[in-house]
Amino acid sequence: MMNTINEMWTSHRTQISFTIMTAILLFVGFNQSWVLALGIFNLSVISSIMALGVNIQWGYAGLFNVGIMGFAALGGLSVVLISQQPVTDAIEAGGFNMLIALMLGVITVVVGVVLHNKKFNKWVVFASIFLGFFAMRYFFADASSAIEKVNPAGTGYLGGLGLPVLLSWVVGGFAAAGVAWGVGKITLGLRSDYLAIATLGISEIIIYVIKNEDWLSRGVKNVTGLPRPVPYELELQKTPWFQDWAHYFDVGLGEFSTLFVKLCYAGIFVSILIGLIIMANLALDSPWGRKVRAIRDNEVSAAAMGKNITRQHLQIFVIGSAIVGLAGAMLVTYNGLLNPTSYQPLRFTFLIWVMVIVGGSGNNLGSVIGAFIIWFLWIQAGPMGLWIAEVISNFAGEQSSIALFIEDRVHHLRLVFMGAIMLMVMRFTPGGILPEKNKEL
Amino acid sequence: GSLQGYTGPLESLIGDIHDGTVLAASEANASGQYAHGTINVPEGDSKCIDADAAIAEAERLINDGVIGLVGPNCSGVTTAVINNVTAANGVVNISPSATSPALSTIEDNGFFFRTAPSDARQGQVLAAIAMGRGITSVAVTYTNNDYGKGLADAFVGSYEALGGTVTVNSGHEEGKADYSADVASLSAGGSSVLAVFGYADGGALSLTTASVDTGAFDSYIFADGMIGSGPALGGLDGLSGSWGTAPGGSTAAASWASVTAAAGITPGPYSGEAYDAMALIILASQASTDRGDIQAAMMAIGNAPGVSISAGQIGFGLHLLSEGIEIDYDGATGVEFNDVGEVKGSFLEYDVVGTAWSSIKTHR
Amino acid sequence: MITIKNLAKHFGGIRAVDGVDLHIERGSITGLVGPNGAGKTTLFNLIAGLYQPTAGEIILDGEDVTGLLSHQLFHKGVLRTFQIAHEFPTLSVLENLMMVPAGQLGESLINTWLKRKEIQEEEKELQKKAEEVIDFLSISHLKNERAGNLSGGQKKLIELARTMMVDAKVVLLDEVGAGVNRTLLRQIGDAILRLNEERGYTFCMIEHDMDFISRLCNPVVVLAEGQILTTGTPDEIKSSHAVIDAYLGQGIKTKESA
Amino acid sequence: MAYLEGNSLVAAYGPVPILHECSVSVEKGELAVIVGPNGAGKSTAMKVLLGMLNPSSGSVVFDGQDITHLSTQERISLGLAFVPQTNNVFTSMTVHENLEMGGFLRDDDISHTIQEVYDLFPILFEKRKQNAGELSGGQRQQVAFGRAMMTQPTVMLLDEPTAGVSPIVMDEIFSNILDLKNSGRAVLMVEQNAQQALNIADKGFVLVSGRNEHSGTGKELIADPEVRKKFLGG
Amino acid sequence: MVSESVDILNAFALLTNFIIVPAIAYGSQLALGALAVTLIYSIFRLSNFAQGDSMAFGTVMVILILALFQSDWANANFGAILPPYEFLSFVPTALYALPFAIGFTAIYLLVMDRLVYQHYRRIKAKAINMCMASMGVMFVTGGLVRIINGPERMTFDDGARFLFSVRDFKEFTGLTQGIAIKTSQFLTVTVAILLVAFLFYFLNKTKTGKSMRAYSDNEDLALLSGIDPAKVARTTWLIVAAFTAIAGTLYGLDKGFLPFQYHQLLLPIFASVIVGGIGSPMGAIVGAFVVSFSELLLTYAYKKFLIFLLPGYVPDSLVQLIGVEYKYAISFVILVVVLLIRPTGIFKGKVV
Ligand SMILES: Nc1ncnc2c1ncn2[C@@H]1O[C@H](COP(=O)(O)OP(=O)(O)OP(=O)(O)O)[C@@H](O)[C@H]1O
Ligand SMILES: Nc1ncnc2c1ncn2[C@@H]1O[C@H](COP(=O)(O)OP(=O)(O)OP(=O)(O)O)[C@@H](O)[C@H]1O
Ligand SMILES: [Mg+2]
Ligand SMILES: [Mg+2]
Repeated sequence: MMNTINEMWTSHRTQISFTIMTAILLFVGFNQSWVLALGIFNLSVISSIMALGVNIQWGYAGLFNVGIMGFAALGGLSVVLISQQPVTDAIEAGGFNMLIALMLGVITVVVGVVLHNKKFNKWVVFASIFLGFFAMRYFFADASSAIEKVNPAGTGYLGGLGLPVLLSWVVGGFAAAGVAWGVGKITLGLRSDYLAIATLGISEIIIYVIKNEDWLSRGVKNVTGLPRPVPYELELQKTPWFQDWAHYFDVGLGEFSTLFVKLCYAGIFVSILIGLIIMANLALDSPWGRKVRAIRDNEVSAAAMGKNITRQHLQIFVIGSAIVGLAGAMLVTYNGLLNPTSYQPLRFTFLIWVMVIVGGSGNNLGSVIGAFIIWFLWIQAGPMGLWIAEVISNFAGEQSSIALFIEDRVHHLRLVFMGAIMLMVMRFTPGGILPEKNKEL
Repeated sequence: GSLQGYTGPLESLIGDIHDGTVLAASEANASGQYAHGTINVPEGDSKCIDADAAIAEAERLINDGVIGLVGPNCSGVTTAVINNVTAANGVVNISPSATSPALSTIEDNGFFFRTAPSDARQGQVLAAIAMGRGITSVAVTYTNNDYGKGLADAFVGSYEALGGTVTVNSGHEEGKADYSADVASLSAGGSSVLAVFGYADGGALSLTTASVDTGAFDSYIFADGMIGSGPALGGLDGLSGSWGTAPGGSTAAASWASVTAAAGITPGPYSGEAYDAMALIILASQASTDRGDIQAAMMAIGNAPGVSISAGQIGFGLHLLSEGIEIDYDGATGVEFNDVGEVKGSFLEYDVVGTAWSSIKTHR
Repeated sequence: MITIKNLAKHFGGIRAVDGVDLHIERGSITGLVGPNGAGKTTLFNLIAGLYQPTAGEIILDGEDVTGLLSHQLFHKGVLRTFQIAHEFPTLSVLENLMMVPAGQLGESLINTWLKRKEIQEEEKELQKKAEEVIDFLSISHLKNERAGNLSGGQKKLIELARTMMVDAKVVLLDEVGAGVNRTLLRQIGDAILRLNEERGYTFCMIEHDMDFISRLCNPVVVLAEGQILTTGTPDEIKSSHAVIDAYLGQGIKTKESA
Repeated sequence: MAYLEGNSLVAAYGPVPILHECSVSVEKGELAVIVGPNGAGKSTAMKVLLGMLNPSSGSVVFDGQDITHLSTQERISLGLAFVPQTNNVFTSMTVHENLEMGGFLRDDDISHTIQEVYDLFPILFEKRKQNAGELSGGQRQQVAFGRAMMTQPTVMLLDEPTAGVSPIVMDEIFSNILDLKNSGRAVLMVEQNAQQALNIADKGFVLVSGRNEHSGTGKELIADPEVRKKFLGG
Repeated sequence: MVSESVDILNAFALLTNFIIVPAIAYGSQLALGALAVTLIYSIFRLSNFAQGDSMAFGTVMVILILALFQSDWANANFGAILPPYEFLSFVPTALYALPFAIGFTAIYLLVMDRLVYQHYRRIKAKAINMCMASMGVMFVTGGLVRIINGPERMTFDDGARFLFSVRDFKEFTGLTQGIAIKTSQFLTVTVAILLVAFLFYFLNKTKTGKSMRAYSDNEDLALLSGIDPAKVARTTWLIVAAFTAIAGTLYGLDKGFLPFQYHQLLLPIFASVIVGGIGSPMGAIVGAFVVSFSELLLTYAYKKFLIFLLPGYVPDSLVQLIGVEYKYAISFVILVVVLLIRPTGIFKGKVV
């Protein structure tokens, strides 16, 4: 009996695990609520995309990127910069100076690089950068304080370009890719853990910039009310055809509108996810994928076989980061707000890593299932902890000291819970739930 | 429902807030006056800084059938929850501790309330007191989130307008391992007074401790987040001459003190606000548990005219309501809403005497 | 073909290669022998671009290639094997070989989405070629095995097999024979001779098996302590006293017999 | 019953067995050599004898005691020593520390044995403070051999100890192996330098695809034309 | 003339008080945690994400033991030694509880090893899998810490707080700028020096230490040399437990105990380990100081210092290289720069 189950599992891992996950979500839908189930589903899909980006970097190329948070935040920032309406007052107050400052910044960098490449004395290079920096600083300080003074409680930043929000997702991907390119150029010579701490550092730097450069991102004061690619609940509730539908399905108007909006998002997210997975799988299952895996296996030997390791790593780093950036933009759009304080390594970097590993690194579908499981736990560990507390207090009596103690600490039980389940999943599926075929454990 | 940041950076403040909500609910239950049976308060964890988790939890609570939400605590996720969940679903959402000025103007469809006053007001009060005390130059450190930044903006704005100088104005991150760099650069500005806008057991405390240890400043100005129950900043000595403000000072405060004393708990920051938030939802749902009706009733119950109800009188209030008599809930903090559903709030000025807080004056 | 001038590589105080001048003739099979730690592998690593020399220069077909990286040297036609096998453990034996040829259409990411057809054709060709090589080394039963699961000797065969996947100007073989069964090694020797004669490959090989060296190589270069001790035909080398003392020895002696 | 023997061993890494009823044995004061094509299962047989891979059937007997179910560690403490074919030195430790680790289980003074190893391989003395990972291939083999000697085992198992070493060192290693055997220990060795090895061996096993194809004294095997042609390269 | 030299003294007193003393203390605190991380890494190839929370666990054990002897648990102040034992209070009381806390921490870590890590070692899992498992342990440990002791802040009543305070210093020297050194700072530095010396000696000179290195280098070969993996694991966790509990307690003495803050210690600790060169005890220490000094030196506003140093000159800005908001960002920039110059850390660490 055990054996047949085992065999079934080994031969049909993918089908079985996706079926189980669907069943769990359906269960949530029927027993708790469909809004919740869909909410979990949507976030899981976004996380899947992020995990996919990481999987491409780690699973394909062994690049240990612990800066996921930074790239996701760049995606988020792009949403603000592209799709928010411009704040005309602020632009009048400091937009011009800011433009000059930014241009000076760019010129300084370009001049620095050119001088360096032309092998000028390093002091000359240094002096020119120094001068450029102070010139920039001069305009910059004026501009930023002028911008931030414009209605600080309401705006206090430049706003965005007012373009369609879907465009901002693409831009988010490109922004992350651009930064990844620069970062990769500098740090990809580093190995494993050293690369990890470098990327971690860079992601922190990105977050600090977003948090502290108020003129750009409103800093910690958050940007809210971001535009959506789907209709607003409150407007839906007012349209007659929608009311008819709600009536037809016999669902409360509020709930139905929420469901509807979430379904629209789900449609967009899932199509993006499927598109990415198809592309990723095609690539992996080709000479390109073979080259990439060979490099991961043994760099010295791959170099001796004529493969340019650095270039390959850079390509993969950029692509993976772009996907993370895209997911970051999707997330911010979905939440309707950019909240820089919420970018915490635990949530945006390590949680995603756990998804990749639990799902099975190197396997794209693995990242998806990993994302679903871990996100589900992240959300449902709390209720599970509460439920356990309830069981205990039923068992030991409502007022017993142990029940009171647990009751008091129940919210910390979720941490224990989350950890324990994670450990269990990893323990019983070494190599992940859907391991890469032919993979070393 | 109660949606609080049980885990995450504010976890250590939540105990008091949680106590406040529980107190109000059990008081109502004990009175037996509630028209719809016993009140159950399902809990959700907003994690304070994880908007996605907070939204999911809010959705879960709402689908569990809560009639209103107390929480969340942190302004960022509060915004997320209002935008994505409560306004859309038409659920009253009343935060006991989100004080960001930005929340005043949020498009909430009228469903968002708060029992903590906006920081814009506290900034003005602090600035006025500081000038009144003859302090003409300060350094400012704020916890780098929308609460701290908003408060610092408000304070610096009014203080400079009154003619004061701010030598250094910088933020500090929560939960970091070491704050001596912050202290060093703050002290280098040359001013002898430091204004601390942060959390009493967060980074601000570490920062203040480090500052006191190195003798960087002579005295300190504290905002509400730093002023709690018990000895000032965990009994740190070397704070004498320092002062601060926190919401309070209403006539209602005495009733709250006796309620907490009776329940045997020590009130902490925002616990009164939490009590009021819960009480308001309970009272507003006495007539009908329809979520829309609750919203409609909130303003009437919170504001005059009506029989004044203070902390410990929830049962009485419920009774009056079921008799059809109008009430004006004042509760623990003297609740009075303005037209966007925020309390106007009054502030108490505290002095540090030895290692204890001593309240000296009310500012309205 | 390859001319090495005064090449040196120092690791801290250790002079692994210490001023070597060497000329590898086009179309020759040059043998490189010498005691353990003489610097043979280090010399290969320098020629193949894995290490950067401390001093000296390397000239390939009249072009200065000192300081180029290994992947660049591959494209210039320098191929090498590793003394300690460097297989790609998670790739199958077939894939280990198919990844070698440069400039494959399917190695470009965009093509993997747009030119599926052409890539498939190309793959067929490659696979055919790889299978021929595998057949020749009599490991065709292993073609779908993960290279990481191979035995020690089989891994060495993969090293050799990879060099047979492309047309190289010069192939550097670092002890392909160590750990390989002697009967098979004989066949490998035949293949090397054939590649050399029929396709004009240039070989340079490190080996400790003097029979193997004598059968294939001319000239033989003896390296000791980072410097060239002598150069000559195999017979000259075998009879040189200096070489016997430093490298070949006098045969087995035991305490009792001594 | 031989001093150390593996009887009808069947073993596998995955679903497919590598060893099929393979048997090898060695007596005290005897040198036995295993030869065979690449991938025949020689190293696998050694691993089974050492307990690094569990056989699905068959037994390992040492000094009259069935040790099939003992762990590697327990077998080592019984007096078995092994030089693996690959990964046989501690790369991040110095040569000297490598030798010290060889003598880990001994409580007596090991400096004397270390000196013996240095006398045998003078190059190691020169390199004693260098990390083993920085050594050349042949130097590593010498460290590996020296490490095993440090344990002063009663049975020495060697997997291709001479791969990659120069002729002069190969002679040293072989003569040392003869010394070991003459001092009453049992030596079981896998070799691809089969000619030389069988020349000095007391007995030999030819393994093909995990099966015993031939066995006999070293001289007999060398003399067998089929064995010569198929496995000894000439 | 006289006043000028006094001003120079003042300038340096200022620098010492605000930069050197805090940086050394903070650096030592990081170093202790970093030593544990680097040890675990070099033996098990495990980047232990649970380190911060394990330190919290060790500290909670100290708190529990102290609480056993005091009724005042709820009131958050520990360690006031009651008469007639007040003569013991020349060092913080927490130190008396420390040995027992180390014991409990060791038990906890060994249990976790048995339940979690042992399995991964047996199946020879890749380093990353173990690293993820440690993240699971991190969650569990963090949860346990909060369940046992709640998430609130606690401060130790740590005996004599100051070796000498700012006022003492000013009175003694007559300078206008004071220097304060806390007992806990002094303790931390001393202990850090002792422990790194111990670890260095242990790993490089003792047989057990060498066998641990051998095990981390090549597990199979270690087995073949007769090294007992179980014993290596045990010894490692014992040492780690000692380091962890000591590090946690000393940090708590200086800066108070707050679970969230301990959890956040992870990042600077890892940064220290890696900048120093992962796997190298010396590197852990040096890395920790690089991190702490870079935070302080680069964000310090030198205005006051310059006023003392160059009499008559009053800079009109703060003379600050970069705003203190960016101090963590800056310390990471330093890390990246160090790594670019020395890609495997200052002390040439391991690379997997
Ligand atoms: N990375 C390194 N660091 C320090 N010393 C090294 C390093 N690599 C090699 N050496 C030293 O350089 C010398 C030459 O090594 P090399 O590997 O070139 O020898 P070899 O001639 O190939 O020997 P073998 O026949 O044993 O393979 C040896 O003494 C070795 O210890
Ligand atoms: N870890 C492993 N997993 C799976 N298969 C393996 C593993 N190790 C070896 N094999 C297979 O077992 C067979 C025998 O391997 P073994 O190493 O015993 O050969 P060998 O006789 O020692 O060969 P060589 O002379 O080349 O060292 C080979 O075909 C190899 O592919
Ligand atoms: Mg070599
Ligand atoms: Mg073998």
